[in-house]
This record gives sequence, structure tokens and C-alpha cells, in this order.
Amino acid sequence: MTYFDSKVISNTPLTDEIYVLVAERHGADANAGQFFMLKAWDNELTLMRPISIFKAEEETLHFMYRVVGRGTRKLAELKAGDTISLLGSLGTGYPIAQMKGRVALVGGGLGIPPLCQTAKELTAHGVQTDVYLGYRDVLFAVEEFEPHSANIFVSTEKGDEGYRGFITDLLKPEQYDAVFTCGPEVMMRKVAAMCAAQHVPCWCSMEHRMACGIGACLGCSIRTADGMKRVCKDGPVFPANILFQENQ
Amino acid sequence: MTYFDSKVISNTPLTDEIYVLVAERHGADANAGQFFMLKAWDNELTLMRPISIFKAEEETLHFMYRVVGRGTRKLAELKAGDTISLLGSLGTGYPIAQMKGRVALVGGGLGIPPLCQTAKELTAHGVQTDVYLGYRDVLFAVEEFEPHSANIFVSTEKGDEGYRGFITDLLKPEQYDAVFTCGPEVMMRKVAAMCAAQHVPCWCSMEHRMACGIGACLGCSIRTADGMKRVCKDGPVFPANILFQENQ
Amino acid sequence: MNLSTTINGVLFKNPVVAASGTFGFGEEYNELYDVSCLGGISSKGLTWIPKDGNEGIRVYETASGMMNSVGLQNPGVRAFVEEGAAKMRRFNTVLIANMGGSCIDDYVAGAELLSSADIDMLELNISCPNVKSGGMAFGLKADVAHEVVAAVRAVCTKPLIVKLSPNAENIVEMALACEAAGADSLSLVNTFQALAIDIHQRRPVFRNTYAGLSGAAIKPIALRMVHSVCKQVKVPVFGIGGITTAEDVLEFIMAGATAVQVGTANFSDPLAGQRIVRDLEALCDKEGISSWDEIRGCI
Amino acid sequence: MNLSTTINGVLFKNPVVAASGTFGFGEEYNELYDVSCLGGISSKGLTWIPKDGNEGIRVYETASGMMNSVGLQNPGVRAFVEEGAAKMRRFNTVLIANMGGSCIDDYVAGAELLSSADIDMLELNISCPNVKSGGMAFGLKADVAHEVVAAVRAVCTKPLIVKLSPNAENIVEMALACEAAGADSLSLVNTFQALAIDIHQRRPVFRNTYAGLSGAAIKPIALRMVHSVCKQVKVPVFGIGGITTAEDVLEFIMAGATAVQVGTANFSDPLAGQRIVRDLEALCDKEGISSWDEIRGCI
Ligand SMILES: Cc1cc2nc3c(=O)[nH]c(=O)nc-3n(C[C@H](O)[C@H](O)[C@H](O)COP(=O)(O)OP(=O)(O)OC[C@H]3O[C@@H](n4cnc5c(N)ncnc54)[C@H](O)[C@@H]3O)c2cc1C
Ligand SMILES: Cc1cc2nc3c(=O)[nH]c(=O)nc-3n(C[C@H](O)[C@H](O)[C@H](O)COP(=O)(O)OP(=O)(O)OC[C@H]3O[C@@H](n4cnc5c(N)ncnc54)[C@H](O)[C@@H]3O)c2cc1C
Ligand SMILES: Cc1cc2nc3c(=O)[nH]c(=O)nc-3n(C[C@H](O)[C@H](O)[C@H](O)COP(=O)(O)O)c2cc1C
Ligand SMILES: Cc1cc2nc3c(=O)[nH]c(=O)nc-3n(C[C@H](O)[C@H](O)[C@H](O)COP(=O)(O)O)c2cc1C
Ligand code: FES
Ligand code: FES
Repeated sequence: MTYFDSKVISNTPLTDEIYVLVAERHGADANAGQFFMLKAWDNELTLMRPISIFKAEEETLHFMYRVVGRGTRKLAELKAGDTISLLGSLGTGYPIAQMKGRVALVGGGLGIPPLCQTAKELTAHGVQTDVYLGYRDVLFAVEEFEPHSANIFVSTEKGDEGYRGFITDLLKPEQYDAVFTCGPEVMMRKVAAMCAAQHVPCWCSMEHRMACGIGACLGCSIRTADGMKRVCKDGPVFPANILFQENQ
Repeated sequence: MTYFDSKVISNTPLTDEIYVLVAERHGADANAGQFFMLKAWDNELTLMRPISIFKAEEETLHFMYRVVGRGTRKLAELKAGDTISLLGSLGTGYPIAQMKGRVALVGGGLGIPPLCQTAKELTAHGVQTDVYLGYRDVLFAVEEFEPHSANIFVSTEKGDEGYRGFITDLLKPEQYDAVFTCGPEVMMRKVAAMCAAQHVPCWCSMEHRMACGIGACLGCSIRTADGMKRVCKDGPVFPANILFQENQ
Repeated sequence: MNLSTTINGVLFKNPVVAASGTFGFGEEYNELYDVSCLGGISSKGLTWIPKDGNEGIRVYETASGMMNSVGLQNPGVRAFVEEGAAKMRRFNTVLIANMGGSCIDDYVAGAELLSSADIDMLELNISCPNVKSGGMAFGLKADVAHEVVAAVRAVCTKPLIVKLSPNAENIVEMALACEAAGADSLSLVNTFQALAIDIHQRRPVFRNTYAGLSGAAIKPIALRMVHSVCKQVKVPVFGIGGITTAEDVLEFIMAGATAVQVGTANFSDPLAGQRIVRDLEALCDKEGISSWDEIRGCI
Repeated sequence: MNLSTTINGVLFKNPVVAASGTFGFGEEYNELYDVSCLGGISSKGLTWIPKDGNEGIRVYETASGMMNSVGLQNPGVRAFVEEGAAKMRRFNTVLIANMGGSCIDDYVAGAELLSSADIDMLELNISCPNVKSGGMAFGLKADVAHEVVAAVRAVCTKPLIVKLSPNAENIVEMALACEAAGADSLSLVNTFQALAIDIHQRRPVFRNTYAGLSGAAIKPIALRMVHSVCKQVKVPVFGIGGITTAEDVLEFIMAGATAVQVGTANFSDPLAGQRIVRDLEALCDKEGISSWDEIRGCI
């Protein structure tokens, strides 16, 4: 973990509200499912903003984010050559090293970007990776998964593209040795329940408001079957079986 | 007086810390000695910043400012094409219309820019205008006065350029029908005292911290021989004889 | 939705009122927009004896806020009654005369005279130092506040708003005391006592050492105070403190306020009053709010 | 200049202390910089009984500040004494154990046990709700605070800092009561009780409705409180509230503080502690300050 100023290499809108920010890596660690705290202001905002690693390249870090409020709006104003402060990498990501066989990645909305780095690392680790991507209407980042996935399934709520309905309709957990999921909590709960029913291990990536991002303030603690856990340090990725009471 | 968003046309450093900002005028009023409140941020700072009219052209407003704190630092970051909010023109400027004969303008430091528009208006009004410009070390804006001045006198504290010493050493108020001054209060007090001794009318431009800039909050009131006065509305230009007690 | 609201029998076309001391008597801002679009205007604080206000720096920027020590510079109640009120009346909006004071006699004299003036409501600012009790503000202790409010109530024939200081020892007790003494409504909060130091000069920025903090910085505290007061009193409340957006207005109304006042935001955005009124209409539609009763005090 | 300062016989290499609850037990920030560069570290608030803290949202950003409702999640005094203290001792800096509680017995039990631990000072946080008197915090009324401080004083063998809440009815009376009850030093302020509302959901952001406001927004109020307390008490004071820069540190020291604590700024800038210490050295030189005594309480 380091805190450093990094130069913005590009900051490109993918859709109206989704951007990809590429910044210098400066040798920082970066593992699938981890995140960075980002800051692109002086005193205007009090807290840094947590954004997952979308892709970690040799010299660059890629973040994909949706503009939802003041912080992400500030991020969207960044131009190549601007400076951004990065704190990371942070947290506990997906357990790539202990995987084997076949793994399904199930992402929804802005839960999709972190699965890109995850697919890459799983594939590099020799695991067959199937990807399930659920969108509301507009697709993004699908092509990023192509080099790193055996199969890619896509859904949109109204069927604008791909399957019409929820991505979980397409998932058969019993085909996999493990399922990793990231996205809206309702989706992850559903995935976790399906996996629990089939006794397939499942990991989920949680979101929570954060202050320090490094485990010091206990601002992001959540209750789990294994006691209070810090999303920023003990997570954001947790085994599903400690998370959702209905499956415990 | 209007409040409008204006496009930045240019924002050029003159020295390390002094910039000239040119922005669209949008038909706003602008008279010598008046000022605008500027804002180039959303919520980062609470108050707008008062800056004098350096030059008012047909389509543009020019402001010359020194970077001294957070607000002026934000101004310095503006680039052509950016948007700035302007409130103005504000306040009571120099009494150009009632002038005749010869007028001396005595400026010090960042009191110099507003005298540029003043020289221009006086000259247009048929008044012979002599300009006395006092600098610490580095000169700026001298050439801006050339089209609008009969004589230009320059001083620097250590004699790097022009006369060595204070600009007030060069002034002979008795040669003029009136003296307008703008700059550090010690300088203006000196000018006012010299004018009072010679019974030459003198006007000074005051600075005070401001909140509203339009006369509503009484945040900028100063005590004068003529009662409490709002620098933003009744001033910033006042007749010297109501200002400094030692000359009353 | 119809944004109007009624307080003490006075109809406000919307709940957005310009806060005392930040809006003069409305004249200057009326050069920028038609201030009749506001629900009301609370005048610059008036005192029985005209005042020149404080010397030295009077306003100072802080993080998301500002401090002021204007010191109630004003032409006095009499001048206002003779001239100012009629000028303000040109604006088609609720006129609130805000009055400060430093002893009960002056408050009473002012309230009597203002009762005869063409104003809609009187707002009694009890945050000022009480010269007769050693400079301790009326606004700190509930029993002292009760005394001044009761005295003013006895002579005041206009609806009486009492404006509370957030420096009160116990804001709820203070509110209850003012209500018991006859306040028709309450407004809160005034500025927080604060300090800034000029480290280069090694002295306070303000001549009086302390000055009043306002602006977005204080909003979360002000909102808490409005909420706890609204839970306890029956009279309507004007919520004040750092209101900058229509969203902020809804927060205060959900906390229990019937109307709000906007102060420092006028400086950050000279069109703030107009903007907030406009945005409020759109926001209520977006949030599916069909009447103030539906959300007032809903939390 | 030599930045060191001594409080209650404890030598601080500089007056910059990490504030309780924002810095854990120092471990995490030590991965970013050597936390031994700090004057001291005040631990996460400990309670006699381990606590899980509050449910729901715990931190929320506000204008130039933040609100928190962590709810004193901590492993309990015993676990700290058995493990945490030794881990913190690896850092070459003053160790302050911060302790909260909700009844006097727990405070006393905690203070007794902590007195046996390898810590330098005990900081008693009296802002927590007092379960035995209906949730009213110890930190509001001077007489209640006197009782708990006296009880802790009786068993505590470490230098005792009492940390005051800015919600106290009268911060000066509160400070005097704590001093009289045996506090060796005071620290102020803790967070301001505040409210935020989620207007879409029409409910408070925090489960407990109110939460604590901190950060730059509160600095001017905190500085005023530190100043008025320092004018009245004889014991040394740690100034706290929105400190973000070395300039802020000088403001608090000129207001009378002997040292300061930095909280929320650690979140805005994870290197804040280190940066402030470094800048402080340069700033003192620039301002021609040759000793803390020269400027402490100079206004
Ligand atoms: C571990 C983690 C990884 C994330 N990765 C991504 C990502 O890769 N791409 C992406 O678009 N978003 C991601 N998010 C969500 C992202 O952090 C928020 O959308 C962002 O902080 C919103 O900031 P804002 O200022 O625009 O919104 P505002 O609502 O104005 O923010 C106000 C405050 O709330 C916090 N906040 C608001 N929404 C969230 C949220 N959903 N989660 C956590 N804090 C929130 C902000 O950080 C800030 O402190 C992630 C969140 C977490 C916790
Ligand atoms: C009528 C008028 C005309 C001015 N014209 C010019 C000009 O043409 N060029 C120029 O360089 N400067 C001018 N100034 C001074 C300029 O307003 C300040 O330098 C500027 O506001 C500093 O802002 P800051 O945020 O950089 O500094 P900070 O010190 O961070 O500002 C903090 C606060 O103090 C106020 N403030 C600080 N210094 C001054 C000051 N000297 N006068 C008034 N308020 C101050 C700021 O407006 C702000 O509210 C003028 C001031 C006034 C009152
Ligand atoms: C410059 C200034 C002058 C003020 N003068 C008065 C006053 O005369 N009487 C009064 O009751 N309140 C006065 N106030 C307080 C405001 O009316 C309001 O209560 C306070 O500023 C908090 O609201 P805000 O955060 O929206 O500014 C003044 C505030 C400011 C900033
Ligand atoms: C997330 C968070 C947790 C805190 N926890 C504690 C605590 O356990 N004990 C305590 O005495 N103060 C606690 N505080 C208060 C801080 O120590 C400090 O008094 C307050 O935040 C004001 O300082 P600041 O503005 O620099 O943050 C906490 C503050 C924050 C922001
Ligand atoms: S955000 Fe501080 S512990 Fe997780
Ligand atoms: S700045 Fe408001 S009256 Fe001058």
C-alpha cells in the first residue's frame, strides 16, 4: 500500500455517465478485487473515493466509474496530464491462488469492471473462466473480457441486447468450482443463495461508505457470521457464507 | 449590475504571481474604478473575490490580479474556454465626468491596474493625465498606460527600474487639478496628505473584505467623516477628505 | 405542487425567506432578480438606537463557511419605521422586521414602535449580548430569554418570531421557554460563536475576538437543533443554517421546519434565493411530494 | 526550533497527536509512514465491555466535514491491555489510551485496568451517552462530569486527560468541573451532534438519527472553545477540531493549547500527520517562533 501522486494518462467516457480513467501505476500493487482510494481535489471534498481496479497493466492502473455525485463528477473532469492522488492497493480481493477448474464471474452494473482484472488473473492462473454480465440497458466493457474468458453471457433488463432479464437466470452454479460476484446487493444475494443451494463456494464484493480506506476508522464495518468485518481491509471480497444471514 | 457566466478568453501570467484574465463582457457596465466579484469554483470557496476593472473593451473585460491565496490561485488555473461567474459592475468609481484640466493618477502595486481604465476614460474625457506608478521591483503594465497618458513616471523600491524610492517622492500635487490614487493604504495616506497640504482634491480607492459586494451585508463598512460607508457600494473610491482622520 | 405555507396566519408564497443581515432590506438583491419571488425577507437587524457596528474586519472566509462581526450596523427602529418599511413594502413578499437589542427596555420600545409599522411579522433576535447582565447574551439561558420574550410579547401586536442562538446552553429548553413566554413561532439558528486567529500578526482576526460562524459548514448541526426543537414545541419553526440548495430546504422541512431562511448562500451565489425557489418546485415534483404536510417533520 | 512539549510530565517530541478513533492503534497508518514521527497517538476509544458498534451507515461526508456514528466498536479494555498496548508500544511516540463508557462502574473498571498497562496517558471520553441516566451524555452537564472524573481519578495512576464534548451546555464550566475533579489535562473538542437526512428515503442517514460532525467545518467553533477554556483552567489543553495544516496547529497553540490532535484530516490526506509535523517545523522558522512558550495563549 502506498499513497502517491499519479499522472492521468487518459479519462474517456464510455457512455453518458461511465468513464475509464487510466493513470500511472508507479509500481503499486494491484490484485483482482482490490481497490484504490482516489482524490482529484484539494479541500473541496473531505473523503477520498473508493474505486475498484478495472485493469492493472505493467505501467498503468485503469479505473471504470459511473458519475453519481460530486466526487465522481470531479473525476470525470480530469484530463490527460492532470494529477490524481491514489492510495492503494487496498483490501482483500478474490482468492485467485486457491482456485482451480472452472470459475464463474457474475457482475452487475458497476460491479462488472473489477471482474475484468479478476478474469485476467484467473485465466493466467489456468482457471477456466465464464463471465456473466448483467446490464440495465447499455452494454459496456464486454470486449474487455474477451481475451480472458471462455464464455461470456450478457443480459439487459428489457432485452435491448443479449438475454432479456436478470443475469442470474443464466447462471448454473453447479457447473462451477466457485462463483465470484460483484454488483448490486440484491443480485449478489441471489447468486449467493443459488450457490448455497448447490454447495458451490461463492465470494461477494461488498460496498460500504468509507473514510480511511485502510482499516483504521471502522467506518466501513459490517456484521458477518464471523464477527464485525472492515469492508476496506478484511474485504471488500468476503466468502458469501459469512455475509447473508439467510444463507448461513 | 448583472450576474452572468462568462467565457474565459485568455488568462496570461505577466510575472510569477500576476495574471491578466480576459473574459467576455456580455454587455455589462464597467467604469473606471469599479470592480467585479469573480467566482471560478462551485462550493469550494464561500465568497466571491473582488477584482478591479483593469480594462473594459467593447466585448471583453480585463482583470489583472496577484495570486495571494486560495481564490486567486483558483483564478490562475483558469484556461481559455473555461467559465467564470461575474457579478458587476460594482461600486462607485472615480468621478471622471467632473474632471477637467490635469489629473495625476498615483498607483502602487496591484493598485495600478484600475488606473489603466481610469487613464483611458480621463483621456477620452479630454483631461490631461499623468501617471505615477510605484513598484516593489518588477514592472508590469507600464506599456498599457502609454496610449492614455501624457507622462508616465515609474519607481522601484531599490531602483531596479525607474526612480529609486517611493513614487510619492516624484508627485507634485500642486501641478494638478485633482489626484486619483489606488494602492497600499500607507501610500494613499501619503498622497492624501500631500494633496491636502496643497488643497488639491484627491480620491482614493479602498480595499476591504467583502461578502455580498453589492451593499447588502454591511461586511465592508468603514468609518468616514461622513458616517459609515460601504466600500463595495458607496466606494471603493472615496474623496480623501472623508477618509483619513489625520487630514480631516 | 403549491409551495405556499402559512405561519401565524401569514401566507408565504413559498417557504424560502431571505435571512436577516445577509439581504439588507431587499433593495440591492432586487437589482439582480425580482425578490418578490421569495417567500419573505427578514430585514437587517434593527436596534432601538442606531448603530455604527464594529470596527476592523467584519467578514472572514472559513472552510465551507464564513464568520461575521458586523455588529448590527443599522439605522435604528425609528428610521426603519419612517422610511425603510415602506420601501420594503414595494416587494410583494412577507416582510419580517428583525430586531436586536442589548437591554429589555430597548427591545420593548422597538417592538412597540414596530407594531405600528407596515410589516407582517417581527423577528426577535435574542443572540445579542445583554449589556445589563454583563454582556452575557439573552440567548444563552432559558430564564433570561423568557423574561425578554414575555416583555416583548406584552407590547407586540404582530406575530412574534423568536430567533434562537445555537450557543444556547440547551436549545430545546430555550425553545420551550420562548414558546411559553408567548413566541408565535421560532427561527433557528443564528450564527455559532467562533474564533479565527491571524497567526502572522499573532492576534484574533476580529476586534471582538469572537465572531459568528455561518454557511454550509454548520448545516448538519443546525439541522439537528431544528429537529430536536421541532420534536418538542408546538409553534412553527423557521429552519436556518447553511441552506444552499432546494435539497437542503427539504431536509429542514423533513426535520420539522415550516419554512427556512437562506443567509450566507446569497453571497456564494447572488441568485441563490431565486434559484432555490425554482429548484424547490422541480424537486418536490421529482420526489413526488404533493403537500408540505406530507413531509413536514416526517423523521 | 525544538518542537517538543511536556504535558503532565510526559514528553511529546512535537505537539501533533493522532486523534482517537481516526487512527486505529496506529498500525494501518504505519504502513504509509513511520508513525513514530508523531508526538503521540490516542487509541481507538476503548470500553470495558467489547462493542460491535452501530449498524448501517457509519460515515457520511458533509461540507468541509464528515459525520460518523461508529459507535465505539472496539475489542474492550482487557483485550487492549493484553495485546494492543504492546503492539502500539513498538511506535516510538506517546501512547494515549482513549476510553469511553456508559456507566461509572465501567469507567472505573477500565481506568483501573489501564493503569496497569504500558501506556503513557489515559484519555477519558465523557461524550458517550450515560445509560444509567437515560442516555443523557456525561459530557453535557458539569456536575455529572465531575462525578465520573472524580471516580476515575480515584483509581487512575496514569496522567488523566479528560476529553470534552462541544455539546456541553457550558464548555468553560465543564472544563472547570473536570479540572476540579482531578483531570491532569483536558482535550477538546469531540464531535458535534449533528443530523443528515436522506430526502429520497425520507429518513435520517444514520440509524441513531444523530451522529458526530468533525473536520475543517468545525474548526472555528472548536478554536473558540479551546480559547475560552484555556483562559479559565490551569491544566494543559489538547486542542482538537478540524486541524488540517501546520497553520491550524499554530492557531490552536496561540489560543492556548499545549498540543493538538488531528482526526478527520487523516482521511482527506493519509499522510496528514507526517505532513503537519514537517510543515510545522518550517512554519515556526518562517514565523520566527523560537519556543512554544512565546506564543502559547498569546491572544
Ligand atoms: C470497495 C469499493 C469499490 C468500488 N468500485 C467502484 C468502481 O469500480 N466503479 C464505480 O463506479 N464505483 C465504485 N464504487 C462506488 C464508488 O465508490 C461511489 O460511487 C463513489 O464513492 C461515489 O462518490 P460521489 O462523490 O460521486 O457520490 P456522493 O454520493 O456524492 O458521495 C458521497 C459520499 O458517499 C460515498 N459513497 C456514495 N456512494 C457510494 C457507494 N456506492 N459505495 C461506497 N461509498 C459511496 C462517497 O465515497 C462519499 O464519501 C466502489 C465502492 C467501494 C466501497
Ligand atoms: C474593490 C477591490 C478591488 C480589488 N482589485 C484587485 C485587483 O484588481 N487586483 C488584485 O490583484 N487584487 C485586487 N483586490 C484584492 C483582491 O480582492 C484580493 O487579493 C483577493 O480577494 C484575495 O483572495 P484570495 O482568495 O486569493 O486570498 P485569501 O487571503 O485566501 O482570501 C481570503 C478572503 O479574504 C479576502 N481578501 C484577502 N485579501 C483581500 C484584499 N486585499 N482585499 C479584499 N479582500 C481580501 C478574500 O476576498 C477572501 O474573502 C481588490 C480588492 C477590493 C476590495
Ligand atoms: C453578514 C451577516 C450578518 C448577519 N446579521 C444578522 C442580523 O442582523 N440579525 C440576525 O438575526 N441574524 C443575522 N445574521 C445571521 C443570519 O440571519 C443567519 O441566522 C445565519 O447566518 C445562519 O444562516 P446561514 O448559514 O444561511 O448564513 C447575519 C449573518 C451574516 C452572515
Ligand atoms: C470516525 C471517527 C471516530 C471517532 N472515534 C472516537 C473515539 O472512539 N473516541 C473519541 O474520544 N473520539 C473519537 N472521535 C473524535 C475525534 O477524536 C475528534 O475529537 C473529532 O473528530 C474532532 O477532530 P477532527 O475535526 O480533527 O476530526 C472520532 C472521530 C471520527 C471522525
Ligand atoms: S474505511 Fe476506515 S476502516 Fe474501512
Ligand atoms: S460587501 Fe456586502 S455591503 Fe459591502
